[in-house]
Amino acid sequence: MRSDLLGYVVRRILHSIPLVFGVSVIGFGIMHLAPGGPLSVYTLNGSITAADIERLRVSLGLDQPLHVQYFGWVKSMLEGSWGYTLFGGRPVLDVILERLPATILLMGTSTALAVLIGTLLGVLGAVRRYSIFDYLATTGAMLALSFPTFWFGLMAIYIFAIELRWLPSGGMYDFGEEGNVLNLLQHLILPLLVLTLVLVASWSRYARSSFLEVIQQDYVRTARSKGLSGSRVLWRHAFPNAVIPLIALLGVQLPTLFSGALVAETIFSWPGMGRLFVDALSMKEYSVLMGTVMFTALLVILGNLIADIAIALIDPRVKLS
Amino acid sequence: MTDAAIATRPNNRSYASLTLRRFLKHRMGVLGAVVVVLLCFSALFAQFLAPHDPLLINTSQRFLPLFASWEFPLGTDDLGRDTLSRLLFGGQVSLMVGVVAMLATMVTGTLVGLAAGYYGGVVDNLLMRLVDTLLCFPQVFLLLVIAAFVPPTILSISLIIGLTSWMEVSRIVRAQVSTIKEMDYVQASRGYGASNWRIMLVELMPNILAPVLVAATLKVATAVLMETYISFLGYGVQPPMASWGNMLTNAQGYFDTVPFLAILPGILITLTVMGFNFLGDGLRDAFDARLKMDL
Amino acid sequence: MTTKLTINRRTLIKSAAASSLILPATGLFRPAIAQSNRERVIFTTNQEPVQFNPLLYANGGTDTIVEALVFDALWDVDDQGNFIPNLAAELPTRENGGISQDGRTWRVNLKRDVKWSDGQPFTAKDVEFTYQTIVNPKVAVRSRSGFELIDTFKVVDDYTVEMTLTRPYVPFYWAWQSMHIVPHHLLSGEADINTSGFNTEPIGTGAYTLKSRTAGSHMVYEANAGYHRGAPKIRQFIHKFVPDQLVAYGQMRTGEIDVFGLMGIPYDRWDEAKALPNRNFVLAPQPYVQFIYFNTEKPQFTDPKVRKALYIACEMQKSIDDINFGTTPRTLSYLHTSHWAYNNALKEETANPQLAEKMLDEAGWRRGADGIREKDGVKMKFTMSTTAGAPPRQASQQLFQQNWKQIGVEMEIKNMPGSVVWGEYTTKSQFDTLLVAWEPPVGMDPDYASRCHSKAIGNGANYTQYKNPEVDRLLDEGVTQTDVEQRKETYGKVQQILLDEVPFAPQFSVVQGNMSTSALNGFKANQYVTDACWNVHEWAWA
Amino acid sequence: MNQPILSVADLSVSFRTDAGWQKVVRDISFDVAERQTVALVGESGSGKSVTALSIMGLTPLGSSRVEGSVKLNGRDLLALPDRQMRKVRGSEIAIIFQEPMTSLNPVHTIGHQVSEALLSHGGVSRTEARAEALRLLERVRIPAAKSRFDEYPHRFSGGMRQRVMIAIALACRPKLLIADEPTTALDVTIQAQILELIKQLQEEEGMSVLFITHDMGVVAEIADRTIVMLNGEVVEHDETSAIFRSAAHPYTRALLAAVPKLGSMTAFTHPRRFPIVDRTTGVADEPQETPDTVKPDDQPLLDVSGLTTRFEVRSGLLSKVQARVHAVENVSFQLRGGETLALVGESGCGKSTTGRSVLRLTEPLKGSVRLEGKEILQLSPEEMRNQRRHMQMIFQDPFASLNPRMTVGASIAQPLIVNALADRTEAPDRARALLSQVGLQPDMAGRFPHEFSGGQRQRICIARALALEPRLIVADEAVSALDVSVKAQVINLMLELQSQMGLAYLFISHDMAVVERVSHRVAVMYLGEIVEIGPRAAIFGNPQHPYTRRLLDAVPVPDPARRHVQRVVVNEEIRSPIRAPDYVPPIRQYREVTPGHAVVVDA
Repeated sequence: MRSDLLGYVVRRILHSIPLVFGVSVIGFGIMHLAPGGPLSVYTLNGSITAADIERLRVSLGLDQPLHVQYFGWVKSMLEGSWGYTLFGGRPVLDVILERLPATILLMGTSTALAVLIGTLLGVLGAVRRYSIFDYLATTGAMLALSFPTFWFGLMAIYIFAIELRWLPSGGMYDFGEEGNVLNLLQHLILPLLVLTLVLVASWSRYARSSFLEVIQQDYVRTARSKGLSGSRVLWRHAFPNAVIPLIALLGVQLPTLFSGALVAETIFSWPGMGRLFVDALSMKEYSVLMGTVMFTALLVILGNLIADIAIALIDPRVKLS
Repeated sequence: MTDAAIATRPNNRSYASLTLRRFLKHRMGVLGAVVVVLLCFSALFAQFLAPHDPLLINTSQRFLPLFASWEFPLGTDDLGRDTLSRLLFGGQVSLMVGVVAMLATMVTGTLVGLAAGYYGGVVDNLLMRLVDTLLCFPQVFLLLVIAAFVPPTILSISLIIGLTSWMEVSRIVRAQVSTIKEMDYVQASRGYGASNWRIMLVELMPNILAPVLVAATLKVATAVLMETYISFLGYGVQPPMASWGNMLTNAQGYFDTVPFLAILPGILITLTVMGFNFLGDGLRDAFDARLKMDL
Repeated sequence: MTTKLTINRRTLIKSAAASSLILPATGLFRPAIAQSNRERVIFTTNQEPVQFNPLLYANGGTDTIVEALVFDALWDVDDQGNFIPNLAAELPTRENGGISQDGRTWRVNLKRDVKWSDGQPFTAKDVEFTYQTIVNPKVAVRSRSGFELIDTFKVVDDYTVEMTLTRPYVPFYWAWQSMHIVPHHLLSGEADINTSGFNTEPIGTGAYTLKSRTAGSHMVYEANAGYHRGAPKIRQFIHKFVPDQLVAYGQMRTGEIDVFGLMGIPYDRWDEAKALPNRNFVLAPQPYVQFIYFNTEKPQFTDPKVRKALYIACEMQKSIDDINFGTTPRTLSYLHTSHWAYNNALKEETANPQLAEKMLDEAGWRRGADGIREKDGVKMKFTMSTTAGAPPRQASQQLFQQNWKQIGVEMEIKNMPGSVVWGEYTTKSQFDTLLVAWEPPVGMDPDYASRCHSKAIGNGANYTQYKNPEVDRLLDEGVTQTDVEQRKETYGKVQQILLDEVPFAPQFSVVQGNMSTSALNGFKANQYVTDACWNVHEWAWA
Repeated sequence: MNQPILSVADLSVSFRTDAGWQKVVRDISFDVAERQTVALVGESGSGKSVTALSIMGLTPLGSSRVEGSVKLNGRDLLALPDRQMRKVRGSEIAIIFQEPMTSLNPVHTIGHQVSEALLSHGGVSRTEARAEALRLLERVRIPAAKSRFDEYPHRFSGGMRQRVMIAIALACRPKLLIADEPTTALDVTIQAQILELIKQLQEEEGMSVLFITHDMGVVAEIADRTIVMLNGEVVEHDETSAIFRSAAHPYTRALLAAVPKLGSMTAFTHPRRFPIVDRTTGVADEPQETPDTVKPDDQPLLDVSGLTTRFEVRSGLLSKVQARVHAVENVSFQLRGGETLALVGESGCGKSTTGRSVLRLTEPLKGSVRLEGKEILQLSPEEMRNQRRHMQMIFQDPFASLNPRMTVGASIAQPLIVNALADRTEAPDRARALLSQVGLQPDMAGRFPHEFSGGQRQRICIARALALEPRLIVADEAVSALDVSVKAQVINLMLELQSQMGLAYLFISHDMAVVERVSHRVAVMYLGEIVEIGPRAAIFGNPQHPYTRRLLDAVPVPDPARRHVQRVVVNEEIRSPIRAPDYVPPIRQYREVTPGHAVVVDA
């Protein structure tokens, strides 16, 4: 462990500040400049009048100029408050945090699985280039990448939940089974299958090309010329080098992962952040939308940061100072 | 590549023919190209191929099953419209969205990447920070947020998809440009007095065309997918116009009773995306292939 | 005390989130649910309640479940349309002196031994506080419908309140039926009721108390043993969220859930659902009627004759039969045909394109070179909007589009996201036509002033901008009449005029197919309310 | 002669390409005896590196095919299963590669990489391996080897990395060392160090060496026997001295004729063409000395004075300047019409930056550059663009200097169109004329760069530079990347054009032997500064500055007779011109040795 790592981390965090700021401006801008607004939900209530809506606009602070609303929001963010939901009056952070575990569980498991399987497939494909296995794996990955996730999900539900009745079609637990790991696993299988398939597909492609590139490097030839065994060349010499760009990619891929989770959560009624977002969207619940967007952005930045640190630890060429 | 290899090489006339030859060897790429051509053909000539008006509602014969009659080979939907005709016209819409979105993506991405890569410095810094920032948003988030607030038309949907997916392209272009602008032939053209515009257009653009073209085919694929995602979540192309995405959404309600209403557009989407993906993959290999002869 | 605790908890969570990503395990593990099927009832909706304060929720949907379970109103309305006293000791009427002879003063006597679920007694102060909250400009209460007529509010004693209205208003019952009473002792100290912790940890006088909530999954309620109308017979009420309608229906079939309410069984499954063993299929008429709204200020629609022609060109019955599988009854008014005030004399012209063409010709709209009708340079071309992504409505739109095309009228479907179409596009009357399903504005009272009185243009809900002095007069009269037969006649006339002039063209009245397990007694439809748990305290296992 | 250690017989190697299997090595046979050094010589693409890799069994699996036999001490390596071949690799045969920068694994310490070689062949413990590795690093003369043992490769220079590679190769005391162009990527002084090191180690260890190179000078220095390869075949195979004395094959003769020899120009005052050897007969012509092309004008064509170019190294949050690269520091020289001034020096000495700064392709910090009396550094971008036609540049890499997506005709015509010297109808004709001027067929104008060889491309680049009829051409290592015979041809062309058109060349090169052949005057650069400048004869005949001498001493001499002369090699690395931001460069004094020959006075 290098002592200057801390300084490196601090600098990387400082570098992220403009990013967070940019995300907030763009997020806020898009949401508030677009037509329509949260008050439209009230219109659907029979007893609402135009006067009621005008009054609500004032009492919810939506009548203020955009920049005033923005700076108010920034100010409360800086004070540590993520604001309150328009329609529940609940602290936004509470709302997000209570959904987080489900999302982390789904995303974390699928990512871990995908990275494991994908890397393995990629390495095998790269080592056995042009073999039948490589050909099948490449074609299979392409095919998997061409499925619309939700369609694949629907098909999975149709086959496994409706026709065969092997697995539950959605949710996280059956009733009264909260905390039952076995029950959770049953519910996890289908969404995991759908999410992981796509991830494995793209991940195996990345891993394959990264390994392909690395095993053609001079230092791998050097390692072979030393008379090292094939596995040692692969895992000790090629692997760390091939994995460096993959780690960076994992950081960059985080947003895509959220996108996938959003779709999977919608199809499988998984009580995570993605569904929270979709629900908030239909009501244009600004504070929740901003909260989720900022939260994801922060997670993405954090993910990239962790990736960078991991790379710095593996790759001695990264300058820490 | 070696001199010897060049000497023995048959006289190729241009990069294009060289690339084409290489591409034709790529089996999956050719398959992709065939699929894409067929799909484009069917979309372009949907008017002539479709046996029925895709919008004609005839509720007296709804939910006709697959292969039940010659009149409706692929059956009918919940309003008695001919599925085959709707699939053909839906393809038109889906592909149109794919292509227009791709164009928007490529134009934006290339311009931004070119400016950032060529001018460097502050311009580069600002543009790439913007790109970083936008990349912090999961694309589906961005897409939905904008789609949820903008009235959906083919054009607006295409533009929304295009404007939320140009960032990677700009990164690719920027990386290419900043490599190529240091190449000696670019230096040489500066050396004989070429202007910035000329360098960008004549020297840089043709040389980044290959990755841009590859990215473009892959972007059509993702754009077609994205349209279905938006439609699936209810913000896509609006009826009565059919798109594969909204056909799928519509079919959801009859998913367990008339599953083929969902299966058919799903298969076509997969086929399209796969076609473009394979095509792009083949092109990438055709453009990139370096002969690693002199080890 | 509650406030302080809440703040502490929030601060804790925040600091936890800030320092690391320690996840609150509470999201995964929640108190156990009663194991015995007879101790609990599982009720399903596709959405999750977000606002548990009955005064603050935005739209009557799932949030009404919390309202019905945890809170009480002064009086309820039963499935026959009769008001039943709840927190009020009896219903104020002219006969019992609760309402003054001029109809302006309402005196309400409250029940005496009602307690909030935290043990505090319920008193007139709570009613007064509820009223003050409703009219408090800082609180985002969804509607003040009826309450803005209150001129003075007086607490006579602990169990009596007296209100004086600015004018006699018979539908005033509905104001207190739709707004449930919130506790003075918990909320009066809150700096900002909009963001109070009470909104997620509600305390009411109702049949059940909220025990726990698992985000995105379910809520658990326990019976309130001391409920003033008698302890509920089922110990636990579980409100489960199943986002997908079909999935929920599947669970209903397999018995995973006991009651399937509020979102309805898909129309195409009704026949199947009715035939299922051990399940009750409950036909639940909803207060909503689906209309085509014409913006009467647009040049195409200023002439009532044109609107009428457009209406009779539409194959309304066919749309019901083919799109809704014949499930939703045709109505010719803004009320269900089964509503006590429905004018049964209304007569329908069956879809008649020839007549429609003739009427349009007479009105001066003649076919142009392109086959589209026009008059004074204005083409009979317009858009129709509704929420994007609502398949049955889209199907109706497409049918109307086809019907109108035949008579030389071009309609373009311009559906938009809900947050756009129901925003200023609707409230500021920017649309050409809308396809909407709306309930009457004052509970289920036939009073329709806010939708079609000329005074309701701009600040009310008269989005069609319809003006008719005769209708105005009848509406003003209707709210002062206390005699039911008189009212029926008045509103019958209103319905006839509206059918003649068609500012909004009724398509059908909404019914839902709900289901319950046969062994569950008491689950009943009530067309006068929007919530499915209106009588939850009466539910019991056989 | 004793039993050969390595015996290669009828070796053929094919690779899978888009056009099917292609044979790149055809039926070659040779032996390497004990303690013998055998050189495998050939130009690029001759198959020499492929031969080395197939001996090691390192050709890519699946896409290559090796036939024939490779016997090591009588055992056929090609027949060995991979598991046993692995034991041979590293322990019996070791190899070092051309690119030291990429041949070491960046994520492992050098100590680890050396000891791994020891451990992999068993028999030693970790501590023993570590101790042995350290000893090896010391043997390859890595300064402070002990403290640098746990450093990562990126902290080492190219020369040092090559030493590490040698240490790895020596780890298991192989009987045969294959050195695949081990010095090609290195600077000339470093090359001398490495060659010397290999020679010494060979003696100490008693190894045989198979040395692969394209450089006849290196061959003469190191090899007992020489094998000449052409297009995958062996064309000549003999004692090194015999080959240099009386080569039989015309190709070998052509190769030898084209090798520039240091000291071969003492008898001549002006630059001189290379002899051209007929490839079929092997008969050479006798090149004439070029006529005097230097214009005796008073005013120099190019007058550079006090030219300084620095690059800032920025990092950190506020992009603070952390250091500066003093690439060009206070450089002054003059160049007359028709004259060739060579700028020589090793990598990083600032010679290329000087060339680019003169053309303002890199913006200099200060100084003055006058072309025919006109100050260039003061011109506006618009004026500068007009001025550029008088001075053109030729670059090192013939593959990177032509736009691959443009026909060569278009590439040549571009400058004409840009400068409005020809319209779109005339330009192609001019391009064709220029192509024939540089010795290519005019109808080649329609082809793309990838259809040409490196030498042809460099001719095209010259044609492009000539299109604007410049008076000055900056040739930045213009022939360095070319094979030796092609190099000779391109130099001949440049000399011809100089006498025809009176061109002035600023000839930037690290190759002293070539410089001796082409230049009128020479400037030696070191750490961004000119340390010595003067007429060619004076610099080569009477070098004053120690660095100039070191440079000259390091040049391999293509004369096998001198091969056993031990050379004095200073084990010093090339220093870097990166300085702290507050560094103030000292003011240099120059001493005039003879008129026109000046040398810096070291403080």
